[in-house]
Amino acid sequence: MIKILLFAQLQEEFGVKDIEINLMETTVSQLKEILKANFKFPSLDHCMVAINEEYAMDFDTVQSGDTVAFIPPVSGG
Amino acid sequence: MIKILLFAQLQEEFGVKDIEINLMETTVSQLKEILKANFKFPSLDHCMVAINEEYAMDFDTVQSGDTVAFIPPVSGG
Amino acid sequence: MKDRYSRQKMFKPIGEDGQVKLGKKHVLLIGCGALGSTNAENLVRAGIGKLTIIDRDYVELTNLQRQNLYVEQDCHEQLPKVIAAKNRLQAINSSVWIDAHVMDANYDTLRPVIEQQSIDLIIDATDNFDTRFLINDISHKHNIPWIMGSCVGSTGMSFTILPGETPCLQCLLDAMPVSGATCDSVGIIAPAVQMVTAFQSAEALKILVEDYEALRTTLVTFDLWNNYFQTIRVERAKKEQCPTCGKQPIYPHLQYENQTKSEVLCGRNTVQIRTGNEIPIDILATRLRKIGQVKMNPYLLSIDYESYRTVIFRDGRVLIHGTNCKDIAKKIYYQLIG
Amino acid sequence: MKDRYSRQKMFKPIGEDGQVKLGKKHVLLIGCGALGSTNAENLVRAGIGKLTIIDRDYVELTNLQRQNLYVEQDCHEQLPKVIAAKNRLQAINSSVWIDAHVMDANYDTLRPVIEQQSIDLIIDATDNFDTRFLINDISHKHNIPWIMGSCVGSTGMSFTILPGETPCLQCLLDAMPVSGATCDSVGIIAPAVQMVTAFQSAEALKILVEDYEALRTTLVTFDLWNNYFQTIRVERAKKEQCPTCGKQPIYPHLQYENQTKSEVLCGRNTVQIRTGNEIPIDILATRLRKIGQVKMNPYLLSIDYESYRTVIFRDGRVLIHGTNCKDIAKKIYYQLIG
Repeated sequence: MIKILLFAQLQEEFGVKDIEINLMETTVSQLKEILKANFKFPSLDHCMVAINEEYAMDFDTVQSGDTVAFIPPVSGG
Repeated sequence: MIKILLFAQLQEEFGVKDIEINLMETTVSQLKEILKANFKFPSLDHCMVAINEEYAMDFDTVQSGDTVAFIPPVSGG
Repeated sequence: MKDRYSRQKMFKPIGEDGQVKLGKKHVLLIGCGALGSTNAENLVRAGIGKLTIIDRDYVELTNLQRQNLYVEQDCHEQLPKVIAAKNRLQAINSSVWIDAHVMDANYDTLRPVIEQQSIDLIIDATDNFDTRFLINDISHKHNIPWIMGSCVGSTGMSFTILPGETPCLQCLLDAMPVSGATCDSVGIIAPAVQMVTAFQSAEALKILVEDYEALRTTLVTFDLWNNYFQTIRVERAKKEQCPTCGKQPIYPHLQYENQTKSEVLCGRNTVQIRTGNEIPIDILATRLRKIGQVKMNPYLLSIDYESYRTVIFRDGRVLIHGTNCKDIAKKIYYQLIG
Repeated sequence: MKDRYSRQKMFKPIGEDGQVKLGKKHVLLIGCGALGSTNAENLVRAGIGKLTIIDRDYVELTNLQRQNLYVEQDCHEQLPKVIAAKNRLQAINSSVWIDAHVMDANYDTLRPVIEQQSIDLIIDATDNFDTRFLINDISHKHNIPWIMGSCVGSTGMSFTILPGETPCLQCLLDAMPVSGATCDSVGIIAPAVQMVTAFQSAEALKILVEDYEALRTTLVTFDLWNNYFQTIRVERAKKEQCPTCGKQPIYPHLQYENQTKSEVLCGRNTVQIRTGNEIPIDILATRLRKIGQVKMNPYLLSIDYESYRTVIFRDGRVLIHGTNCKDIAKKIYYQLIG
């Protein structure tokens, strides 16, 4: 089980604030593809991604038990 | 290894803000006794204690790998 | 779009409906120092219906470093805090009803405020545990949610208490803390205040727009200088035998014999304060040595602080020499003992 | 004890020495909206030496819900934000030197501010990524730390950037975000603002008293309504080839061709803004439909917002019809695109 936390406008785009996916292992970019395929239009490409509170790149591995946060840059101030 | 986080005035009383103790298993009240014996006068008795971010009682068990927070009530406002 | 609350109504969990609800709600804010200032400002800017504020103190120069509603002129005029606060709050939002009381918050003074009108939420912005335990009992007796907040140095904590659902302050702390660190003994930085009020005000908005699902169920505590942050699950702290939120509540802090009492000692320019508890004067001594000359013997501790000599007896009595005013004496008492 | 900073000096990591240091420091604050107001107030109450504030905007009714320095009267007078801010800040602390500039923050306007005096810290309180990337380049070229902050809805983030040590904004975001959610399109609640400023101001105090050890090394992000909090370790994001903080910096956002430019189209009551990048108008459309009438074809999106018609071309050009004023046009542009 991989837990996905959605921040800011992603919550609205997905219609939920977190998602659990039953996968043993994948990569960040595969995870993005899965989410894009299963949910209508998420603007995931420009998000920061953190795995267990550590900055992650597209090629990084995500394993069952990990928490992945998708954090879109917000510009308000 | 048990990690101990000290909040508020405890940092000043202990002179440090966190402590690591090499123990496999103990209880909250034993841990307090150990700290009282090894450090000069800490006012631990009136603290809230949390083990891995869960409220803990004196009889609860602390294991190697746990993070224990000692949180004294602060009254400022 | 030209509406002053437009950015708040665009926030989905509030929306138009939430804004209408906010406009009908009445919040009781106890204390108008650092936490009180920012909480009051947030609620008034957000457009609640009515805000009742209670504080016994006046504005001093040392407040300005962190108490957002006050300016230098308020100090020069020695305005009571709630009066200075009300002036600023009405300039911010003239459509909110502000009810300001210059008075000590105790059960005698709070009772009429609570019983004569409907109150949707109590926010704790006090500087002492006496009053927090009083609020806790009032909250449960009258079934009003309250939001605890406290801070000192670079640390703080907040917890939302819903009567009948969450553990209460008594469950969490067991006994009245003998002495909490105070801003007047170990200092305070403004960001710690704001972090606590950010939590308190967010929780307040959730309660006032009735989005109970979104409420934080954890106790949050942090240290901004040392970069600590903990959210503590506290469900298991709730006690069936709790005298405040348990099955047979007795509301101990509403009972006369447990209240902290003060009396003027005639002809001595002294006020005596009597607490219900012993005071651990040796723990206190370490802290107080930093802010004044401390003398001690096995029975009492005395300290010269501000222009008063304060004598603290182990058995729970405190004498403040140099004043005939109970409010001044209580202020000094809570600054020293917390 | 009667000193106005006494509670801050009692806080050990600041102390007397830290207070003296604070009094000699100069902070440049870019933006004086929500984050800017609270940051400015914190620094002025804390007693820094000099605060330079830059903002192009004036006070409007919709600001009052969260922008702490402003009152209804400032709206009625349509005061520029930095002027209203300076009035309030000087009433709060007459001993701090406030240097207020009513101007757009771009490299042409910032360059003299940076080059003619010594600046110890830059605080980001802007509402758009153009300016954040500009600050990022200036920070590295001139070796000045900066503290990023942004917020929207109930969420926010902050990160402290030290040239030569931490990853920079360019490392973290790779490319300029095409469009960040703005307070004007999805709303904002005041506690989210205060949570960001609590982090920013705490970090500012650490830098100004030179307690670098205490600095937060993580990027912090939160959602107050949904009770999220993450502190993200970002060391590995630092890139050797980064055009801003890498081995051979070219400071791309200081170069003319990459700057967002605006020009008045004579006789058409229109301002044209040209960005360096493509604009993903389909992503934008979803968000903008909530705040105005949107029309679209494969090449462009048009929206009626406030009293302006704005046409956004996929290739990066934007036309704002209904004004000849570049500052108004930029404001609308950043409110829509972020």
